[in-house]
Amino acid sequence: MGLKEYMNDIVEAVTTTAKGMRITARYGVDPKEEVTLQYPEERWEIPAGYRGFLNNDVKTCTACTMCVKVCPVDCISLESVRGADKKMVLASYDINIGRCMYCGLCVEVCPPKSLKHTSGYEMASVARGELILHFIAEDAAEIKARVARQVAEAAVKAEAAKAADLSSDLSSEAARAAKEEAAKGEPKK
Amino acid sequence: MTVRTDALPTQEMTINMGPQHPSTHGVLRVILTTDGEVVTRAVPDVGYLHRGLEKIGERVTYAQFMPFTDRLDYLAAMNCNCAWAWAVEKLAKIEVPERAEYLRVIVCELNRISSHLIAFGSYTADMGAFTPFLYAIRERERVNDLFEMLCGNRLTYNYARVGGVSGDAPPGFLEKTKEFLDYFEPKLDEYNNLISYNKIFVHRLANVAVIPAEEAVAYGLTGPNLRGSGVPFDLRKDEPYSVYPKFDFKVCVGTGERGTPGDCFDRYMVRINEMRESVRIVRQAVARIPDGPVMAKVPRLFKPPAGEAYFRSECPRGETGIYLISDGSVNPFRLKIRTGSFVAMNIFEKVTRGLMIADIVAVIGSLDIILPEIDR
Amino acid sequence: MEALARSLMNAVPLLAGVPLWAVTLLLIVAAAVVILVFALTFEGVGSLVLRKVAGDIQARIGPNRVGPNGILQFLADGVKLVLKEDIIPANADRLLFKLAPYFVFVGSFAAFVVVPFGVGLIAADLNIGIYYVMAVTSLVVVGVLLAGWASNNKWALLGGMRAAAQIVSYEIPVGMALIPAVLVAGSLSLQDIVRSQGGLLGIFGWNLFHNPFSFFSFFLYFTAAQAETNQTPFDLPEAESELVSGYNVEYSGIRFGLFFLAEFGDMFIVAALATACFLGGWNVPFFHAATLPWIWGNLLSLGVFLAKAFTMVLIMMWVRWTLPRLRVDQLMRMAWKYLVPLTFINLLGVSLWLLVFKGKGIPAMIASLFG
Amino acid sequence: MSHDPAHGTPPGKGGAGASAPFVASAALGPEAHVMVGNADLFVNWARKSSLWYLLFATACCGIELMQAGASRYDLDRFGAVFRATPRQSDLLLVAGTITHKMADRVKRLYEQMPEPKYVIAMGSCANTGGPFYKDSYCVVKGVDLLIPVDVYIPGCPPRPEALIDGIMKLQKIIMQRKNYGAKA
Repeated sequence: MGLKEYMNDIVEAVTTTAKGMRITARYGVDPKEEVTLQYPEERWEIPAGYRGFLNNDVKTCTACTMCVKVCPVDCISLESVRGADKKMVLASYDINIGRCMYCGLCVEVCPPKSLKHTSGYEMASVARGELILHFIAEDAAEIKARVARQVAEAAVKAEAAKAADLSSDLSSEAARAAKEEAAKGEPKK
Repeated sequence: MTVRTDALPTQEMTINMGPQHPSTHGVLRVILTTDGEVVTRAVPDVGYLHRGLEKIGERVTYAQFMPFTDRLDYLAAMNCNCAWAWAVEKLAKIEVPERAEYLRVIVCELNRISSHLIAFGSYTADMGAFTPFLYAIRERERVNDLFEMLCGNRLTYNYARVGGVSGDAPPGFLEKTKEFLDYFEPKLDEYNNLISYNKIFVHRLANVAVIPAEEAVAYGLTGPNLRGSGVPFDLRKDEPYSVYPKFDFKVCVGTGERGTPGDCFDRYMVRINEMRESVRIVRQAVARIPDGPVMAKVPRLFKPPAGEAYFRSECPRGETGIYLISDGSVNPFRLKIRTGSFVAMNIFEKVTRGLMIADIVAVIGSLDIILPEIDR
Repeated sequence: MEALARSLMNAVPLLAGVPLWAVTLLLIVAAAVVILVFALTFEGVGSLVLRKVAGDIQARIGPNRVGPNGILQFLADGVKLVLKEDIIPANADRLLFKLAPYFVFVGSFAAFVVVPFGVGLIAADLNIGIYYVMAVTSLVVVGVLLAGWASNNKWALLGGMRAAAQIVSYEIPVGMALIPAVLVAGSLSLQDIVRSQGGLLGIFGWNLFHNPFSFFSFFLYFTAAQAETNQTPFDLPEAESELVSGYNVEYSGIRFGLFFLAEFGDMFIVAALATACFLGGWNVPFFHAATLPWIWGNLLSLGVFLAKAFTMVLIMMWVRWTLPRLRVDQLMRMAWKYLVPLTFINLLGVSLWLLVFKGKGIPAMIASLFG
Repeated sequence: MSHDPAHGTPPGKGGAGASAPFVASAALGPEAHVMVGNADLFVNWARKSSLWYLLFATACCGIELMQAGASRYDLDRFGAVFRATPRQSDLLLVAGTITHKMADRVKRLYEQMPEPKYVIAMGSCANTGGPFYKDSYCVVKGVDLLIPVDVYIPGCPPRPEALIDGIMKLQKIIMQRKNYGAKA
């Protein structure tokens, strides 16, 4: 190593270090360069299409199970029964946000647009069970029983209307069948 | 650098580096056999993040696999998204509207910037300078904001769709992108002044782990790792896809600026220069983006015809090739993903022989590996 | 101490019956406690300042939610560390493992004894002050090596070995870079060195401006001393990204806390030595602090000294947050190929200067030109 | 390390391991209880204000963890800095997927941390296995099957704000811990 190279090394080390230190000093001194967002007090404005936690408007949900089918991770579980007016009635609609991957596929396919991403993102919880969102507060079994009762009543009513023309033993059999159907609708639990 | 180890009888020791180690970029485990500080052998042990992505791909539908590609390379999720979309489109021969292709190119290049920023930042952090890492992440946050505005998520975007993209650019997105580019371009010079040409940094990287061009080709390296060795191979130029032929950009190669071509410094510098080129591409794309739809007509129950397709695209970590066999059903029959990081791991053992422990960190950083790509 | 004890006994009649050694002992203990409190406070505050400086440089804020503006952060850290479980790894050498942090801590803390904080504020004005500092801070390497060895962890062992090689190598340039100050003052006592930089030349009385060689000496000392205190870019013994945490990788709780404190203690010692030897120590520019009443003179000089020393500490932090880390062979090359020859050349230069110009510095010569 | 019911520490999660000598103060009478209460408050305050987390990132959430620690969100404001070694960390942030191959490493890391230690499961993978719950054959379906978890943060990955929210939740939990003088 020649002397020139040796001195060059030293000079280069000093100048490049000084250059770098000038930049860090500028950041250190200039308060405008600070980009910190003091989170609990200041918040980042969430853009319109943000894919936060899912929310299902159960009033407009038709229980078509499109979301369940499209979900790649099975985080949506849905139970429904056929109501008296032939429409599906939601018995339970749970989303496991601890398993959800927030891909938004379910929102895209939802026909009545009842399933939507909210802008919520904070839901730290102390128990794993808390991560399952229940959108229907009522117990699924109760709903099912109620709907089954309604169906049975409707069936009985329809049968009663029919019974006006038909023989009596037939109508009693129909009623029994309706009751059986109601019993089948009972939850497994 | 050669180190004489025959002078004194010494005992070798075996050290476990990882899976929890600050600079293995995740859960890579390297089994080091060292003679003091000198590494005689470094064997990578992969598989700590094997999640069976390819198997999952065979069990879900084509559309459902899109969010999983986000997790394939979470630093460049957009590139993986688009690669999957392009692959499926190639399989099913779907024409994609031009606006969608432009949007894909914009997001891909933006994501290349943000991915290279992490590569740059974590590399400097590995070298002991923590501050540039935070600067890099600060810039990356801006890209994340853009993506969040575009598709509603910061890291796992799920933006591309088979046949287009999930949504058009919201009003103001293109302006914000331009704003970001104007902000970002001078920062690159700042990084160069701050650390790239710092004497210590140069000395740490130059002439370390030299991969000659032939060897890089022989080992199947792709992306910046290959270009760092001086091979001007870029899929965007050499096997053009999407609308890349319409843009004017340069393929950055390592020139042996501060040492031998193919050393760590070259691989590092290629990434820095590529960010500049990506800025150029995005500028052109933003200026020329046409109007029109962003989604082709694709049936909801998408069933590509039986057949196979291999599509490769230039991701920040090299070629991401997707090999698909379809049997005409809703699921792929077979899915194989080729990733840049995995092949980079092959050469690891060869180039690290005789280096020091600190150089192992430098090599891992310069290959810019990411574990889900290796293990999948 | 004995002289002080004697004068104290004369001043206070209550102490007349007490034997001299007891008063001396009492004084020594009192001085030790004062220094310990100062050192701990400095080290605690130092860690906080380090984080604040890091925050500023890195475009963020740093701790600001613990206590008003984060000033209680170091207290929280300290209390937490004290109350942590103290783990000794199963196959560790238990005795050495326990001993190591105390070596390191004592090594950094004992050097505070000869730091000239003010006109009369020095615990022990040893006539071999610099020599003492060099010797005592070398205890750190023993502790670090013990820690690395006793932990029964290969990363720690590597860290310990690196530390041993590094600190032993850098002792030489550090010592050689300090000798110009000794030569100018003609004494090894730190208090004498500081006094020699007094006079009404203001900042031009400092050794820094004494002659070109002493000017370079300062920078050489500062660079080498950074290495001796394991600061980035020379933080190889604990290189976070290579050796996980280096020699202290297996330490938890208060034992780690001692390492942590010693780091800042070392930092302060380096800054204090640089101040005392090159930056005029407690000398107030254009003013004789010694002419003031005892208490005011001391307070003023203490303030000046701390201001200078803290500036140096800030610069060290600034360097720390800017530069990348050297590799171990480069570190050795830097010591033996660059710093050692340069410091020797410098030493030669200063000696020749003093010989040729009869001990006069450039400012003094310029001043004599103007009468 | 193991939970000792005689010391009255709350069972299970994270284990607020009280040091034994202080427990005796429970027998000192009512004044001591006030003191003990204050001591609890002080100790908990110190612990919650200085949550050093282990630099342990396996997958996507690790990037959000980094970004939370970086300039924009700055975990350092809460006194949370990263440590590379488990011996010096208080908080294990499980950020990312844990595979079966990785499982025993996670357990070992947890065991290497000194008491009191806390665990946050960040993101879907750590919570339940997340995206890989259904079809993957090699992913641990929730890190709570391996180690006790204090706080679960949903999100895939959670925003840095959500992570900070989780850490603040953990701080609240720490403040409610009874370390000393709990009824034996």
